[in-house]
Amino acid sequence: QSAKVTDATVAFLMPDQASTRYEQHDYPGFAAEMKKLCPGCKVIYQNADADASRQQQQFNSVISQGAKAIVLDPVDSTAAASLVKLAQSQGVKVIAYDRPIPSTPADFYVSFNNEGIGKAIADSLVQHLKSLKIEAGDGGLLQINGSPTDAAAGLIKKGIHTGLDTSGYPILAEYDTPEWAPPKAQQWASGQITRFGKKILGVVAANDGTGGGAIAAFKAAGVDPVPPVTGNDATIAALQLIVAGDQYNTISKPSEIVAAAAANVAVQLLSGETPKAETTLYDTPSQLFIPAVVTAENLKAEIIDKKIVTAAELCTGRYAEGCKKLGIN
Amino acid sequence: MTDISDGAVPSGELVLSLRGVSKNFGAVSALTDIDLDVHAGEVVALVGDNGAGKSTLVKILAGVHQPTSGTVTFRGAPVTLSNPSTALNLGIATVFQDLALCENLDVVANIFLGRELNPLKLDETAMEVKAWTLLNELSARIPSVRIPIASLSGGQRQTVAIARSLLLEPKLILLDEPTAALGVAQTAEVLNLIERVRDRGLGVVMISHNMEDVRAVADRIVVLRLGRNNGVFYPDASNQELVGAITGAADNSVSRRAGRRQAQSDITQEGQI
Amino acid sequence: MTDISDGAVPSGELVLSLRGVSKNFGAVSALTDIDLDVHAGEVVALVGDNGAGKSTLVKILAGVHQPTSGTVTFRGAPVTLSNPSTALNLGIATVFQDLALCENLDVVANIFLGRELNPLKLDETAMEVKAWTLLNELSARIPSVRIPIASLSGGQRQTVAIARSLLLEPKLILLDEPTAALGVAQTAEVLNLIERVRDRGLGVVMISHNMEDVRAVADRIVVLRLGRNNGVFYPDASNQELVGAITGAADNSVSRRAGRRQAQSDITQEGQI
Amino acid sequence: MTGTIKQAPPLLDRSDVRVKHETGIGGTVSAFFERVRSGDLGSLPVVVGLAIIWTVFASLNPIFLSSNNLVNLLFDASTVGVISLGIVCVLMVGEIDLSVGSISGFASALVGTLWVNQGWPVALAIVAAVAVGGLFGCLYALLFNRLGMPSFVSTLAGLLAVLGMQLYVLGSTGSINLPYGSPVVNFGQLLVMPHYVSYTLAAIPGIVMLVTGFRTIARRRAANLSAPSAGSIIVRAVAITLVLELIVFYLNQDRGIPWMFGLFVGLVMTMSYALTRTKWGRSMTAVGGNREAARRAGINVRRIYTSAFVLCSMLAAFGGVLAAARLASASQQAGTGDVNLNAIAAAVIGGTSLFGGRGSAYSALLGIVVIQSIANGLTLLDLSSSLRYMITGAVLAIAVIVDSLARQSRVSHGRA
Amino acid sequence: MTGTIKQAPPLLDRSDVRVKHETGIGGTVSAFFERVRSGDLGSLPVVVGLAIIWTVFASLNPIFLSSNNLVNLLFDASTVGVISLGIVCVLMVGEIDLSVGSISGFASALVGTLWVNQGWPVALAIVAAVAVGGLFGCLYALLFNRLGMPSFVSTLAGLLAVLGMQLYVLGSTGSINLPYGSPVVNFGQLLVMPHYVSYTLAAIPGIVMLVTGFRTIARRRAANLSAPSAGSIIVRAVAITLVLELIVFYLNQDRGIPWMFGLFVGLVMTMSYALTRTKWGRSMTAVGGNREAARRAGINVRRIYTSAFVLCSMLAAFGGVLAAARLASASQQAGTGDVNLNAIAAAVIGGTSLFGGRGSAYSALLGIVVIQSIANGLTLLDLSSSLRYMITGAVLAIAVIVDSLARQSRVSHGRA
Ligand SMILES: Nc1ncnc2c1ncn2[C@@H]1O[C@H](COP(=O)(O)OP(=O)(O)OP(=O)(O)O)[C@@H](O)[C@H]1O
Ligand SMILES: Nc1ncnc2c1ncn2[C@@H]1O[C@H](COP(=O)(O)OP(=O)(O)OP(=O)(O)O)[C@@H](O)[C@H]1O
Ligand SMILES: O[C@@H]1[C@@H](O)[C@H](O)OC[C@H]1O
Ligand SMILES: [Mg+2]
Ligand SMILES: [Mg+2]
Repeated sequence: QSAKVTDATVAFLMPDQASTRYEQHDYPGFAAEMKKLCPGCKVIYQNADADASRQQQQFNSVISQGAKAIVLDPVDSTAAASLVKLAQSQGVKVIAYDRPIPSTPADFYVSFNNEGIGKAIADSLVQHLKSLKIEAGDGGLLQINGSPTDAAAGLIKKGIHTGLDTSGYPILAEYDTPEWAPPKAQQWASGQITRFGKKILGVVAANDGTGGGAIAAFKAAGVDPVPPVTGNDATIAALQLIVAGDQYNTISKPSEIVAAAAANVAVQLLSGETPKAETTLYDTPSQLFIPAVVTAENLKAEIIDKKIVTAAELCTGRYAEGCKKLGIN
Repeated sequence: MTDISDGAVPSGELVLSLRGVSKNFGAVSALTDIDLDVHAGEVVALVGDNGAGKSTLVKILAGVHQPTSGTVTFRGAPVTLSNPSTALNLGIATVFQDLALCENLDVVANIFLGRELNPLKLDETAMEVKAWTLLNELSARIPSVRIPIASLSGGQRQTVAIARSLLLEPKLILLDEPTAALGVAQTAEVLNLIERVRDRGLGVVMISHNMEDVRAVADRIVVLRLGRNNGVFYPDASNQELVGAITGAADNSVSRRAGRRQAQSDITQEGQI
Repeated sequence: MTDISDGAVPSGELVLSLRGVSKNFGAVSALTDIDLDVHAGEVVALVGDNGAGKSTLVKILAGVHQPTSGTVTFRGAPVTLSNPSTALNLGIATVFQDLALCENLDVVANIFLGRELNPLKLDETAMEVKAWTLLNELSARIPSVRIPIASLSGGQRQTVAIARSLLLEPKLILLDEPTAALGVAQTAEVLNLIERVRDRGLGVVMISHNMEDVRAVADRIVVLRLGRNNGVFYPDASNQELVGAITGAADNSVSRRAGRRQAQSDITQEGQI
Repeated sequence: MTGTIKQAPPLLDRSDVRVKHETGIGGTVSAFFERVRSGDLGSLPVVVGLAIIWTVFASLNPIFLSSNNLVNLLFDASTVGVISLGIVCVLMVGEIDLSVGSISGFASALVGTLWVNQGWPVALAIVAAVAVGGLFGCLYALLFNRLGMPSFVSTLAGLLAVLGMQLYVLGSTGSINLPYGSPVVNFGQLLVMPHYVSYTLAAIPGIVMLVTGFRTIARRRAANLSAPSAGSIIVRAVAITLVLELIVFYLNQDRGIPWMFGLFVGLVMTMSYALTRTKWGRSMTAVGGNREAARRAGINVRRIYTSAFVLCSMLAAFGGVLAAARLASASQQAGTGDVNLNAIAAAVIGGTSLFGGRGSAYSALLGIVVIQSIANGLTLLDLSSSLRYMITGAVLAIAVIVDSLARQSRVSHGRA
Repeated sequence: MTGTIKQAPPLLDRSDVRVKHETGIGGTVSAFFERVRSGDLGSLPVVVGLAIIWTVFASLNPIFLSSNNLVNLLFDASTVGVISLGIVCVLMVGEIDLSVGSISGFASALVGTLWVNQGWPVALAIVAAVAVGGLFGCLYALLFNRLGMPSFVSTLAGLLAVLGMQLYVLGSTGSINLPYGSPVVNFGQLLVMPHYVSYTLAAIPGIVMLVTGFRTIARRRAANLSAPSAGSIIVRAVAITLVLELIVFYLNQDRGIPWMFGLFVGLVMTMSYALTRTKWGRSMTAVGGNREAARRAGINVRRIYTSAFVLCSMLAAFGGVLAAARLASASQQAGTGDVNLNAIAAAVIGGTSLFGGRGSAYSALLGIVVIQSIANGLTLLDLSSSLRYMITGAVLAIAVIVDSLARQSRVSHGRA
């Protein structure tokens, strides 16, 4: 066992604001675990606001500040290759986080699996439709992807296609939402509702924001009940929509778990240890967490009971009634 | 004309009085130590070479520029003309040399700018009637008062600027080369107008390079040279005197040209005879 | 003066000839059926009331506006003046009434605009020397040629615009109210200049509202009224005749004003006697 | 002087022999064609551009012209349209506000927090959000008037700072659902006018035109000024009423006219009145055309700038509230992306100049309808993102080419 | 006439008694203070603003001033800096290009595809990308010159269309890595000048100043014009050389000056020469100041606009290539986000007017250093995104407040 680090600088670089998880869960989780493992260590947090060159600046900057390990959630998975090279040439460890860096192996990769997420939400929706005995007939599904300029969105999109292509439900139309913007998703969905009307059996949306936009479009068109709509990220707003019966599913990302794992890996790497890898992805030793799909059925078990969100946060005002139905108090 | 020149100090109230006014633009001293008095019912002509500082002085009185030093007294009380609306509120109306019209607005809007009738529901008809009345008074030839200033000729614009200044009930009117772009008829009307305004007891400051016009309406002629006072004259002063004071030399291009032309025409006439 | 007025058709080459030129701006007919000839070594004065269409005519000749109909013949060949550089290349230099200077550039840059010495490595020293020479020729009083036009007085700007036009070797010079803002000395220099230029065999078209200046230098006086030709006069025409042609009435504000002043001064003089 | 007046023909404004005048209905028609010929068309070219866009989209997918889809379009147009109306104000005085997107997002976040999370009455929350928006306008005006800071820079700084505040306010929750079924969300998503209301409202412009038109005729006749013929006024009033009623009739085939769109149009008409028929509007135009001339005319130039900035940011905040109502949610992405650019572009496409002194409230209406038509039409086609961007760009250019051509002809006819 | 000349004092340009003139070194110094007092400061205020920013960031985190960090800053500043230089060109003529971000992204995608995927020689790929960039400029110029389409609209359409092309080109792959270790990537990431080169280059401005200064003195004396004193020229040349050598010395403590930054500064200096010392530059300024006056002076106004648009989009494309080299990747995000706004803001913050006719190539350099300093300084602080946005906005405002205050004083001293 080599000497445990006591005073190193570790950087935690996140890609964007589009998902609130990074600032609300990942970073706090990481910081808390680091505090536990290495109270003398310093954690630098940066968010690149979806800008690959800003991320490069941040990367350079944390190296200037003496970071010896960098947890990197790349804005652009391909472009991040050069960051890894740069770090390794200076003896700095890089832990790929959330999104992989395929072309140049980092020292470790810890993540939920984005492609897996895409497949999971699609599968869950398909299963739901089948269980309701809804025939494809001349109907089908809408697919709302993330930003066309976001590599992670590309992975989710790929996963959704894997899930849907063999489902028997055709994709009526598909849309890449610029900047993941919910109003854009709403506008597009409105158009499809006029186009396809009752033929829309469900919507696979790549995250909760775009899913919320689709729900708003159905509501605005007076469609009742709203066909099942997926999400991803388990934002409180989305959980509330699930409680209210407006959204079908989302993905619970108790990102604190992944973040804690990343902190462990970082400390091990800094201490000269080799962290235990469960699997290898893109030649990188990896630890992949399988995120849970959350629907009304398992919301209490996955979210409340696991203390990811408290009942008080979730069951405000008009959602109290729905909560009660799901057995949440 | 000669009936005024004998009294050095006119009888009316002292409307405006400047003492030791200077204005620097960076390293350039545009005005140095200027004194000037204007009385009610008096037309003071301000003459001087190009760049002598006449417009700068007018702009100081209109609140456009602030003097670097010196005092301005208006109707007995010292005033600070910190912006144009102060000057307008005191009753100082100005026609600027650069006209200061809004090219994107039409003639009516320009004439009434800042003094529109019925602020919450502009009375366009009344304003248009008044605009035509003012313009006709000035013999203006303007095809329509509903076209933007940008499509007017130089003289038409100047007429509009003059019409603007008649809208107020001012105590003092400053006219910076009001007839420079005007036709002969319009010039005559403006000179008439200046006389009428003077007779109503207003003070008038007029800048002009046309000595004939100056002599026709001015009660007193104040000469500026290179930003300094360079003498006060009366309308009966000779052209030679005035031009000498303006250019600062008895031997100047005007006198030389006059001399040459005289000589030439003598020769021609001799030849013809 | 009288030596020219006897020959109705001057001797020089016919530089410019307009036939039936009209220009409409939307519903306004600014010019209708204008004919005009200018010969080498001749000064043609273009006079008319405000808005008579003088500047529009000059702008057509300078390539700024295109005529709605009519033909322009320059040195014997019909030409289409589709933009200002065509006109400049033909040898038509223009001083515009609105001066058309770039306020953000300094005096030297404005004078040489479009005709800079040494395009790839501007020769600032040579340009500055030439600028001072031109300005001194015009008796200009400009504090520095290295300040932007925006901080010059009205007359100073006009001098710069005139200096610009002297830089070319033109065949025809168009001067649109060149002396409107000039001081007495500068006006005299410009009139001298016009005579020098004429003597060098150039054609000159000068617009002015000052009948005295017009009579002093013009060989022929062309009157426009409401956009139409309204007679050709010679410098020996009486003021009355000219003003009558310009205003379109024998009884006009000029004559009335003159009459009134005459009467008034008679009374005064009677009183004094 | 009396001579001049004696010579003048009966009508004060018809004394110039050089001007051609058309009278009566025939005159109106032929004057119209003369204007078309010389390119002086007002907003007609953009309308033509719009018609082309609509025809193409309709031929590609007939659903585009379904009244249901058009009603969607009107809902979507209203939110950014209100923001664009504020942009018209700052553009009129030759300034810009780059922060309208951020302010709209911040306002929606505020409404979400204050109303849903803090339990304020919704009206109070909206008023608070709009007031806070106004504060930013005050700040820009202060920086502009006192320090002469260019609005491009101050509002760029504002863009970033206000976005930070939006993220901060939403920090703990991410995004906030506005309750479905609440009046505000219903207003943003469902509420349409009862048919008799929309038919009545559509008749009003024509009536106003008739009444004011006849009053103007009477007043101008009395003042010895030329007046439009009664016939031409009637023709115009009837034409506009017919067109409006037809549109209303068509949209009433489905849901009908959204109240939110009615509100937007109401704001546009109020702003148009304020800009063209009040002293304030005259001063705005003057300041935008020639600031120094306006100052010399005694106009309180600073106050005018302040009013423009404050109005702009208040309308931006209000637009943000409407956007939140439309989406039933206040999110971190609200107001980001192309909200800024769309709001500014709508005003410019509609014909308001970026350089001040020229523009109209209707440009916001027209411009946003163009932009939303493109977006809406494209959602009905199955296109890849890359194609979608390319086509949006191309169609935008086409919509404006018609206008540019008309302007060209206007310039060459000396009407610029 | 001879009389006038006789009266004139010996120096042609010193004949006006109203102007105070300072001579010699003392005069230079006191003239400088007079200028400071009256607010006529050139770019000094922004430099002061920059100094304040640097002091604050350095006190918050000393690493900010480490030469290593500053070298990073220079690398990062160069890419958007080059784009901003193009923006200066279009702003000079009073136009805008909103599509520089997209063009830079498209150019990087082109280089990626042509070089890495298609196997073209890298130089050829770069030339092709820059040439394609230029084509867009041609198109904007055509729309502007022939149809009078406002550049705000045409380049907004371009922004979208070109982004679509970028996505299309990268379509199948998403993003393309530029080979690590290739000269281009080394240039963008690693290559710094050998120390002797940087010391030599830093001496050149001083030497040029001396040589041209003395030549000017000689020529002006010969032409009977006032000339600056030799002393003042020497003082200035020595001062600038000292400052530059000091900066170089400091940066050489770590890696040294990036060649890429050297290239950027070289472009800035070339552009500055072209704008101030050539007929073309004079025409650009004239067209931006008063288009009609420039046209009447016989300038081919259309050609000037074309040159501005083409230069701008070529520099944008070249900046995109540099950005790809810096990132060692051509991605779908390249050029999106705030590249547009940063490039325009840099030019404006550096002092180039949005309304044409006033600006300098150096404004791109100065402005981008301000913007990058803020970004870089903030990355050294541990801040949540919301705080970071708020602070960026506030700091940006502060950087410009100094300039605005100086301008205010300039106006009140009649120097505007
Ligand atoms: N804003 C300014 N900045 C710098 N110098 C100025 C400014 N305004 C005027 N000047 C200078 O002040 C001097 C006086 O100018 P002013 O306009 O008062 O002259 P003027 O007597 O009106 O001349 P003109 O008869 O030509 O109109 C000129 O030399 C001019 O260059
Ligand atoms: N661009 C334009 N658009 C519309 N009308 C115009 C335009 N330019 C000139 N006009 C009109 O044409 C007529 C002639 O104008 P012009 O400038 O030629 O007059 P002018 O004889 O030069 O008068 P002045 O002596 O006042 O300079 C005027 O009535 C004017 O309103
Ligand atoms: O959670 C999602 C994240 O995994 C992806 O990378 O970016 C979009 C987010 O919504
Ligand atoms: Mg003056
Ligand atoms: Mg004229």
